[in-house]
Amino acid sequence: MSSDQDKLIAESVEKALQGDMDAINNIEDRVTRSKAKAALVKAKREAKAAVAEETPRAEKSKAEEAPQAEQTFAAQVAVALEKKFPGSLDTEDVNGHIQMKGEQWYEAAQYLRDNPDFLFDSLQCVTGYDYGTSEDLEVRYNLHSMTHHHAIEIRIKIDRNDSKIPSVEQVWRIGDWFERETYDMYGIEFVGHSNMTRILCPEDWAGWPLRKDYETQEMYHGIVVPKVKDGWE
Amino acid sequence: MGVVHGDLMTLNIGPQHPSTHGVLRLKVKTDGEIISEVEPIIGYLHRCFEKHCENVSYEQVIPYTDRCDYIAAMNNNFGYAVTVEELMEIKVPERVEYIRVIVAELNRIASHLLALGAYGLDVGAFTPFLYMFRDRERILDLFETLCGARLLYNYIWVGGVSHDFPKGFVESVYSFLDYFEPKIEEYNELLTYNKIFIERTGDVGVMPPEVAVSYGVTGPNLRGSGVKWDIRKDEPYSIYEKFDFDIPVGVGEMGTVGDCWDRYYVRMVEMKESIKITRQALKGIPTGDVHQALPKKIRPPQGSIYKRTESPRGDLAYYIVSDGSPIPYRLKMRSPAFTALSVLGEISQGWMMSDVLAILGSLDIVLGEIDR
Amino acid sequence: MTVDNLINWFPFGAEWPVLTFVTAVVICAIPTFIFIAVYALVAIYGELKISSFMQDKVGPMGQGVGLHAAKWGLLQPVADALKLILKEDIIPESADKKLFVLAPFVVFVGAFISFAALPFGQGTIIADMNIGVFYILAVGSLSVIGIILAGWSSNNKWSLYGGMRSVAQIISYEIPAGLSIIAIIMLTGTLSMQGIIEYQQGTIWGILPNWIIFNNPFTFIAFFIFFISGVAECNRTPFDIPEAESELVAGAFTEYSGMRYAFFFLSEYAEMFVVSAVAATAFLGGWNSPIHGFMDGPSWSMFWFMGKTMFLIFTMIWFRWTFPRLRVDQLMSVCWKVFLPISFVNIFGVGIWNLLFG
Amino acid sequence: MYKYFANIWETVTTLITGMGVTWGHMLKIRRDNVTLQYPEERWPRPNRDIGFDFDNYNVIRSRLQVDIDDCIGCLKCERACPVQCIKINTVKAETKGEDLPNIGHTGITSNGTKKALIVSRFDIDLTECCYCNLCTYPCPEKCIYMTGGPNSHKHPIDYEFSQYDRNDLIYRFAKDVENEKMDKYLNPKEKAEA
Repeated sequence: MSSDQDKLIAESVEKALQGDMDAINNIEDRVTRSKAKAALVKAKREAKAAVAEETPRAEKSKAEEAPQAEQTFAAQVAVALEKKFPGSLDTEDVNGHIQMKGEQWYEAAQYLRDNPDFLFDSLQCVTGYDYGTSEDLEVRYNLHSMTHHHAIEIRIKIDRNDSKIPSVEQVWRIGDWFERETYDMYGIEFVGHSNMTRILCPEDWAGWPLRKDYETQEMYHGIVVPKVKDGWE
Repeated sequence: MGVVHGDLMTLNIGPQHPSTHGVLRLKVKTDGEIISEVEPIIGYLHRCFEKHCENVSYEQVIPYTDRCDYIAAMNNNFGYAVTVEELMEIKVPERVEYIRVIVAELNRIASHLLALGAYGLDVGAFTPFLYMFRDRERILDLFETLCGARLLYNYIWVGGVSHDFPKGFVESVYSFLDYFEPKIEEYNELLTYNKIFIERTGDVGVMPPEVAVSYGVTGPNLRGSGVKWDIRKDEPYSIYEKFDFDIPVGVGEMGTVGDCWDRYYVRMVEMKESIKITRQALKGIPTGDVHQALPKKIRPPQGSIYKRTESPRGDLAYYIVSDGSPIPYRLKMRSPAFTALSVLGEISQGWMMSDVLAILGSLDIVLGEIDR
Repeated sequence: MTVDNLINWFPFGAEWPVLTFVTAVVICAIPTFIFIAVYALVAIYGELKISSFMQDKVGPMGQGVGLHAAKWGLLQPVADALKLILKEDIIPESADKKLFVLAPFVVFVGAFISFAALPFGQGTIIADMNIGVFYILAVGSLSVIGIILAGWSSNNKWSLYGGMRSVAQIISYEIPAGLSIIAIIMLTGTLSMQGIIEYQQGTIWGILPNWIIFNNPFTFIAFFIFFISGVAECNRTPFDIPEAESELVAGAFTEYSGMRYAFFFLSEYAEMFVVSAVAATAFLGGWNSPIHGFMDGPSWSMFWFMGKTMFLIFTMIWFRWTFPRLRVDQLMSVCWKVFLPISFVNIFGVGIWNLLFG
Repeated sequence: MYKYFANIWETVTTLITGMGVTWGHMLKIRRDNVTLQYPEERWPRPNRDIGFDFDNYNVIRSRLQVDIDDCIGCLKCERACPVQCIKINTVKAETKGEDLPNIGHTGITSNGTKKALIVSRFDIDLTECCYCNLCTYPCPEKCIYMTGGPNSHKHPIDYEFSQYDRNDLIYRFAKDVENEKMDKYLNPKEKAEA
């Protein structure tokens, strides 16, 4: 059997190299087919090595073009924010998103919602983010305008040990639940929120599950939290 | 004559209750039959989806996305695959795009059928529920021949789909659509235009567009409030811009714009639009290899992406942060049902006991997606 | 067979009047109870099958061994009943135990004693009272007390809701039902059930049976008002707000299980029978044959009576599996804003009609 | 006043329309019935209008099955599993592709691959399995698969495998060898010395 197999593989790989992929795809036996494909990859690798250098460059230039169109809008918003609230931006560098400081976030949020140029009337998503076990936390807001159909992402870095940020619950009502969820998962406290409690985990859950330094509790209400299944290791 | 104010009674609807669509608890303050405050308490179904995702590779996340919105698993897979593909800059073959649209629209029909049927059940009509399940079952049958699974498919992969259509699948879908289209009329006769149903849902639980937008409500619920917003049209992903379809919006035919009946009816019309899309896609489906663009190893470059897709419940978005490893650094799912449920407290104040459950049903929530 | 006949038949009637009376009543009561039980099994089976057929399924089809042995699932209701009887009887800790135990029986008694005045056939009636209709309407509302007892004593918020809703609903719907009956009594001039049926013998113009429903347009409307009010009194969909399984879990009966729940179940079906029987008697000619002279007479009378009653019960089941449920306030407004004014117009109309053409 | 009667008229007509729908379905039950009598009838039944033939299946999801004779112990399925419900232990064989009848080990798979490893443990916990099928794709020997459907020639469909005890749902596919024999094979020298 195996000699037949080898022969078949060799034949189909040759055909495939000439551009007829069906030869391999038509092999009914899956094992033989996968072997043939592996052989094909091996054969192609050398041929590709020379060509490969050119393609990434083309891709890169494309990738650079796309964000630039977006950058203009994000930059516009950033400029407007800087003008209205001087010193509110964390970095001048706008790369598809705006990096802000937490202090004036509530006012800035109101401004973004009400300014006729932007009208970000919908808060799409609030994402908590952890840079690492002993680094900063971050909150990322995705805003969207139902009128102008444009979107922006705003990021606010906060200190890990003193994670406080103004709440935007009063600006976008959905902020209520999104912020509770972020609090639940990251322990980021939203100052000014009317009901800053856990939403998904139980009230008495210990720790902030999505932080990178989170460790599972040993026990919860007298129930041992299993780490590894019995007899599975 | 003054108004007598008695004490309010606190009532827990759920976590075990016939019409909470899962394990949801509504803490309700009632004055007799009148509801004065509703507070949804969620988290009973929390399965740490986001934490799981930080521990499994990109392709292994797909079965987990199935289990978020288990009613429309195809759309969840679709959203995730599209997001990762955009992050990795993969261009998938034409045929794959068509296959994805066909299965996603079929699943949208299945999901709406469940939503409408369960809504009938919420207001006390049992039979429409079973009729709709009968037809939903046919879609599940189709999916079973396609990928083996009936509910949690793991079908749409990053860069492709797990299998090509089996023999005769296109004809089966055509025959299903031919069978299904007249059934919508039957549902309308039985439930939609039933006067009792209209009395129960028309003018009830009105959600004004400003409230809906501020609460981040999306999908059929937002369109029921008269806002014409559909990501398939306004921010087309995949190949939705190729198809010709309408976005139904609520017009307040049986009451005020944004009432339960509008939300219900938008879903009913949306099924027709889905049929339209599916027919067009079936007609134009090209040939090709569905596994052609499957990446050998999914290792997206460093970066983050926020991508929205239209699931049957609204804007389903994934926020993925990649650190260049084969495991997502952070994956956040923005679930449409989460935002839809948050509006319940606002729009059900002052209605009656029975109305609260009618409003809850009209929001079409899936607790698996809310709690994740 | 009436109680009176039995009492006269006993040889020692004069010496022991009380004993004779009690014996006669018990002799009548036992077959009635058996009748209700058997009828309930049939009705439950009918409901299972009809609802299934309407929903594109076939319902119970037991084919295995044991209790489901019968073909087409015929023994399914028996199995259900056995299950309910054998189940553990749970009384909640904080319930008012005496009332909790009492409630199902009060509900059942209300439905049960109504059977005393139902005319099953020509001459087959337990007690042909001269106030028959009035009696049935009166004892029919006894079940309200039972339901509110159940709702209150369960010490459960859902039960309380169900009980309160039920009371408001049943008391309201008594009124249009009663007013529709009044329109009939104006025609027949008697409250006796047999008297009402005897009034309906013969034909109208030799074609239509001389039933009160066909007597004039007002009685035609009165029939529907009476029947729908009757559906509401039985707490059946679309008026099942006291139970409302998607809202109130099981309403007043949430805390009941086993035998006690079976009694509520039984009395619901018994009440359906009573309402349908009264509607058949008062509007559809009772045990009269629909075609004059065809299959007429005492031997067929029971067949016609049961046939008409079962048809009305089927209609109730049909309602249940087609309609959504009304809301509490809508239920009330249907009663007070639609049925009540129309009932008044009906009484007036029947009177005028009777004067002009009667 | 007009509205009042129009309302009543609308109610009556729409309700009667609805009743007509259910009535029609009741009469046509023989044609419309969509249910099966489950334990007696099972799902793909060719003479019923619902469901499909086995031939039409693309792929199936049911119980996982492993042809242990073909398994080369490459651990690809274990790595692919998103819920870690597969557990494989392997031992290096002394000679590649040699049969070891005393522990029931076959040296060469049915595809002709010579095995370098002995699979001493292959457990699948089907209480945790999420039926995502991800483990079956990478298998180079096609030896882990879901039963039935297109695979029915290898193993008939098995989707009803309920048990009274959770532990019975852990399927152990490795050859049931007594520990002593295995130990003997694994370290024969130590045994001999002892």
